[in-house]
Amino acid sequence: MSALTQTRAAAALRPAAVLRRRGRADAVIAPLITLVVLVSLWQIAAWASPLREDLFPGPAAVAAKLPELLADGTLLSAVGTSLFRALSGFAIAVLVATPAALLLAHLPLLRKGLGPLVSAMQVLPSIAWVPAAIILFGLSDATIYTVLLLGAIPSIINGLLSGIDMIPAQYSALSRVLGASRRQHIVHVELPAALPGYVAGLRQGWAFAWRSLMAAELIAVGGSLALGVGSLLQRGRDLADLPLVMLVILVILLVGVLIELLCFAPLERKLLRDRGMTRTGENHG
Amino acid sequence: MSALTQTRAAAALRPAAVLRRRGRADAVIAPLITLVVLVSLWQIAAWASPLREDLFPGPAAVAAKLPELLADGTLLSAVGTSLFRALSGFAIAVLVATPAALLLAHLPLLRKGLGPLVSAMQVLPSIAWVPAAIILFGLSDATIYTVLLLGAIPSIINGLLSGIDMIPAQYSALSRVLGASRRQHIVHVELPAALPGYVAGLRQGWAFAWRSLMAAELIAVGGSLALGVGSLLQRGRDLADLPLVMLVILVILLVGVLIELLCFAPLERKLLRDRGMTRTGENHG
Amino acid sequence: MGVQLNEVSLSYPGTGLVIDRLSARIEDGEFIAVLGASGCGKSSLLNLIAGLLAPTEGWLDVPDDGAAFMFQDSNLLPWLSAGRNVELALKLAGHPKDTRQARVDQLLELVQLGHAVHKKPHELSGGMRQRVALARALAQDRQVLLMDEPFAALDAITRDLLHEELRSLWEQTGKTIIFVTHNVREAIRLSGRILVLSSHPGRILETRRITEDLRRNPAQSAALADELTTILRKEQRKHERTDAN
Amino acid sequence: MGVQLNEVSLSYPGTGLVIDRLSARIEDGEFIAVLGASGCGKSSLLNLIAGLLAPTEGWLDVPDDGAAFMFQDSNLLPWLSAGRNVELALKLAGHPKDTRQARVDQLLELVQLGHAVHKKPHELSGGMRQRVALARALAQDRQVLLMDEPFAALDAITRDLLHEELRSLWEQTGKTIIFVTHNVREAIRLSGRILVLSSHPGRILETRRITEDLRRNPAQSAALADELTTILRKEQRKHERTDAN
Amino acid sequence: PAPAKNAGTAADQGPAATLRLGYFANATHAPALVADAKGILDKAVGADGTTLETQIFNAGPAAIEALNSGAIDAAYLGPSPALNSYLSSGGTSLRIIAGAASGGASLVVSKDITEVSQLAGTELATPQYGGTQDVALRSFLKERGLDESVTVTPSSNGTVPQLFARGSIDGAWLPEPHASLLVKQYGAHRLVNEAQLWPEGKFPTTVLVASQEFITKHPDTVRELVQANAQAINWLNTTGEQQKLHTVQQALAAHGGGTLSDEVISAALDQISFDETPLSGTFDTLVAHAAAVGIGEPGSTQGLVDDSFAAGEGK
Ligand SMILES: Nc1ncnc2c1ncn2[C@@H]1O[C@H](COP(=O)(O)OP(=O)(O)OP(=O)(O)O)[C@@H](O)[C@H]1O
Ligand SMILES: Nc1ncnc2c1ncn2[C@@H]1O[C@H](COP(=O)(O)OP(=O)(O)OP(=O)(O)O)[C@@H](O)[C@H]1O
Ligand SMILES: [Mg+2]
Ligand SMILES: [Mg+2]
Repeated sequence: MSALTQTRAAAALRPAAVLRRRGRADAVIAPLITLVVLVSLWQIAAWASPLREDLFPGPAAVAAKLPELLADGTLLSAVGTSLFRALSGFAIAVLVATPAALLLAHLPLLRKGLGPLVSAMQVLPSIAWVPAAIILFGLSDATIYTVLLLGAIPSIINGLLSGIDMIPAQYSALSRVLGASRRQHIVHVELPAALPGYVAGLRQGWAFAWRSLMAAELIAVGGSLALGVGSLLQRGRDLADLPLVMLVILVILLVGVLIELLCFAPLERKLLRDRGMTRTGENHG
Repeated sequence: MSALTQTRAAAALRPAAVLRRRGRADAVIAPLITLVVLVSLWQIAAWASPLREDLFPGPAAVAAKLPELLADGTLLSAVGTSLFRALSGFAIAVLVATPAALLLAHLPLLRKGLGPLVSAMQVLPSIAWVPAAIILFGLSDATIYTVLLLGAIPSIINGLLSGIDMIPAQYSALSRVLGASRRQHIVHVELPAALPGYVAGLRQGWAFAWRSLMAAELIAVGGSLALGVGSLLQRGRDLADLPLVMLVILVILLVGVLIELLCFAPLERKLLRDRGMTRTGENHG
Repeated sequence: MGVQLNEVSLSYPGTGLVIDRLSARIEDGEFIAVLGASGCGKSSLLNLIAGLLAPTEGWLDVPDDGAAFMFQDSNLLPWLSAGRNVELALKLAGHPKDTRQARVDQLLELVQLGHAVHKKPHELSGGMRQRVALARALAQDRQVLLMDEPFAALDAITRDLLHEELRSLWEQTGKTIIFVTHNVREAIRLSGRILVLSSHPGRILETRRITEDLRRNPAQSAALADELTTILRKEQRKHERTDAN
Repeated sequence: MGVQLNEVSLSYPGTGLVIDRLSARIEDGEFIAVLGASGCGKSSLLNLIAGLLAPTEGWLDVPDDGAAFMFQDSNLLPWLSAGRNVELALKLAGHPKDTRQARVDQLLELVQLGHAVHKKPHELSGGMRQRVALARALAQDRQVLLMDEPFAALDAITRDLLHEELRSLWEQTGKTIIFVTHNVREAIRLSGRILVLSSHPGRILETRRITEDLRRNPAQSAALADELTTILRKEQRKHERTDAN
Repeated sequence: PAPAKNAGTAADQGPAATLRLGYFANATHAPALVADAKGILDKAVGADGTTLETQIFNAGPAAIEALNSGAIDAAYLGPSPALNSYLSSGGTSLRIIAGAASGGASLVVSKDITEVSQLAGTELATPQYGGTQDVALRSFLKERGLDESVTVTPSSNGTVPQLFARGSIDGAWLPEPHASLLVKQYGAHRLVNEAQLWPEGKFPTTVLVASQEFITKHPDTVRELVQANAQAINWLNTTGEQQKLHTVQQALAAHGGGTLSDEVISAALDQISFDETPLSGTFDTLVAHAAAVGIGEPGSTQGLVDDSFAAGEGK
């Protein structure tokens, strides 16, 4: 017998509200600390690096770019435009992909026939769709949405499908025994059971949606199509304006972090907690 | 009492080898049928469409392009180059992402700090990395691999993380009780338990790897870097050669379908069968 | 509207023949107990009757509306609270929305879990989960009720209580109940007929009718219990001998 | 190297106090049975001893190398065959590779599952899974062995057999065994001391020593069983009354 | 409203209701920038009640795709995308209706290469495979017997400076302002000015194209567009250095392209000459060059240039 045992026990999962509250604070503070550390490292690297400043701009050079872009509203409107397109496009993608995945899951032949194609469409780069989309829809938002949807939908379909595949067989047996119709089975058993896997698929689908959007926004920089973040990034590249490129990267990262912290992480945490699981890897020692 | 009951019962899951063998044949025939149907639809659309032939080439026009590209070996060597890059890059990505995900899963603070960043990096378009990669590595395969890895790694990390999150808490309890060290817990319990979710993540990671590769291959279209499929696609767009674009799209789809049918689908099927689950959505009615 | 099995066989790919040409006729309103060694095929038999497995050979006849089934593991949906798990069964059985909550409360009271309506399955103890599953099986309200070791995880007191509830439910509703148990005394106490299954492969080894008189008579009950135990033990011995060969 | 609990309390966020200032001292080599109503906190108590939960208050002392634990649900790893599940325990306990297969076969024979070494958990019946879990718990070979209703899913014959095996294992190895059961007779038959837990919150209601004499004497055993049942029933009644208030 | 298979059946339908014009936010597109920014275009087409819609593109392929789909009617483009589209559509997609800019492409190399002969063994970049500069470099090398010893790496305008800065390439054949950017900010120098290689030093850099369908339906609008183009070019050629720079920079900034320094833009403007004649004679040479270095099929440029509108400008 020893004190060691006691420490082991104390380190175990403690079902206390205290821990959870501390966890919440961490979730905000930890990313902030990461941010500070990364920016510092970047600044040090910029000082230490033998590269010319325009090739490896430090945080200061990038920050100096900011007022200019903020002043004429370019940056904010580009972020607004892209975010609106990405969110609305993602919503449409979810609405299309979910029933499609359910169809594939319930019609084995359809899945055998189209399933591999869906996976293959995931690997098709977004710009492959651009010529076809422009010819069909011209220079309209429809073109941009087409490229975005073709990027996001296959990924969400695959996410939901693999979520459904992982449902324990006993839940299906339960559904049958309770006399659920196929629709009831889907609504009350299949979708909720597949939800954790589905959310993982949604997160990847969101990434595909956003990246496809960036590709679509390279088509045009202005005119009838509003300027998006993707156009801004391309402009920075074209003119070898690395501070602009970095700034856009940072903005995209910021948007990504915010979407993750405000949408996916809480959603996932709630889902897992509902099922008596934890998210943070605290489950072992 | 009625005959209906009996049909219901007969439609139920029948644990017979016969069914499985039929399933295998379907898995090859169904995609073939899909292919034939899609090509026919395409040909009909091309005939019926009022578009100029150079804007909407039919299967015949695209097929006519094939001998020429095959003759000088461009197509095959491009596919070979890209496939080699994608597979080797993907392998590296898996080797890097897996320990990274495990670290994040086991160090809660690290996960809180870097987790959102990893998700954010997923949404960063691959071309954003190109300037930095070029400055660091010039026109070498290292540049291409950098872009590919930065595309694939975050996705695989997230896949494995969500696989780990979904592990029932009871398995961790078991590990503790069996006195597993952290390494043993990971090897014997955590990784196998997370495997189905992990494979779903790998599939998405593969898609990211391939798409990032296509973006990376736009950096240079020949010269010192071997020509890849991505370069070929861009060349088709540059030369307004839609048959070439279509041909490349078809080749990418073909590669995607083959990878899915030869790698991911069998892998996933085996994993699920090991755990007494089925993949094909035959589990209900 | 009873259940009829006619020369029903079942084999699993890896395991081989588990149920071998089993025939039985269960009348409407009968209360049947199934006894047998662990792994002899009792759960498989219930799965066949519930239509969750198809027989490899033979045929069976069950009522059109299927059967209510209480699984051996509680099989609760982990994202629903105890109350909602029961409510789902009511909903899928077509109960109108406004009466459901009251019925849920009533059923959970019946299994002594009135206080746990809002608990998620992972917040329940093993026996509590089993009782929620029991409440859910009762909620289905079918003519045939299949129960796979419904009281295995319960303490003696709670079990006694639920025995009484189940008996009175059966008397009131005239349901056809088929239940699997490992407890010979439980079988005698509750059922009207006991089927003893052999193992490897599963056949009906013995059928015993339990009369009210026998049930009321402690000495006779004990004798029957001993007799059934001996039958089961002999069957097990036979296997040990065949295994050793 | 026994187990000592000192004023240990445990509460769950949603449920409140489940174990209330429980103190107990279990000597090295004791065979303890824990009885109590469903949901009273028996599994929680074992989790505390195994170090899987930390007490909200109080402290406890267990041997350095922890305890072997047989969970209430079998908790087998679904991707490993029965044999591999047992082997994993041996491996993690540090058994050298060359002796493991023989030990696995031996343990599975012990629980009557020699023929099922290569079966995956989903191909096993409920009782077979529980026996694999038992074999795995024995494979851990720790001084303290915690068992949560180890025989609940087994038929009477198999249970008798395993009772004997467990007794002789205890006699040979002098392990400290703490097991939870709902079967009062089982508790009397196996253990040297019985702890009866109250519920809401869990405290020790009664402690009874079982001597060899008492165990051998059927009449005395039956009397004790009745007495314990009465205690449990009274406790349950009390709650019904408090609940009704 | 994509063009039908047999476009051009519809006859003259008078002035168009809208003219949708595409161009890049780029120094070589200065005539478009000026015509748009100073309202020259608006005024020219507005007289007939035509409204103007402009569209800013990043690259030739997307502009061609938009033109093909009918999403725009006319565009300022580099000659090679125009040529590619014309040839691959069998001469039905578009016509060049005027010139806009000529000159302004150079081979810029690192300081230590001072003679063409020193190029042997180097690696040179071009902005795009099969593009104008790519073909120019390849045929330049071939004529000098250097095609075996020099690696040509088609990359993109934006990637070249980084490649050059870290020494991955020794130089690049680039259009303006990218050539000037390399010279002014990355320490390169001009080894060859493409103008030296052409008769009278003139070769097309930016041309004005319109879809054939639009030309057939709305010749009047096309004429007004060509006139506006000529006016803008006239303004560019007659305005003082400072004001020209200022106007162009402002227009660039308005479309988000204004992040290059005045120094670079002014050097670029010096290199480019603005000229509304379409330089019809050069296109066959371009095609021949391309065929000679094995890019694309030889094809006829007959009918590519329609200078009837430019001719009418003389009045
Ligand atoms: N999916 C399956 N695949 C292969 N074999 C199976 C499967 N399910 C059950 N079996 C085998 O069938 C036999 C009967 O299993 P079943 O679950 O019906 O037993 P049981 O009588 O309910 O036992 P218990 O009392 O232990 O619950 C066992 O030997 C088991 O190994
Ligand atoms: N994770 C949890 N969160 C909240 N409450 C819990 C949790 N686990 C158990 N409980 C509650 O604690 C009490 C005791 O549970 P425990 O599993 O210890 O009972 P038990 O004595 O093992 O019962 P049984 O004999 O039915 O297995 C129950 O009322 C249960 O609802
Ligand atoms: Mg069973
Ligand atoms: Mg318990």
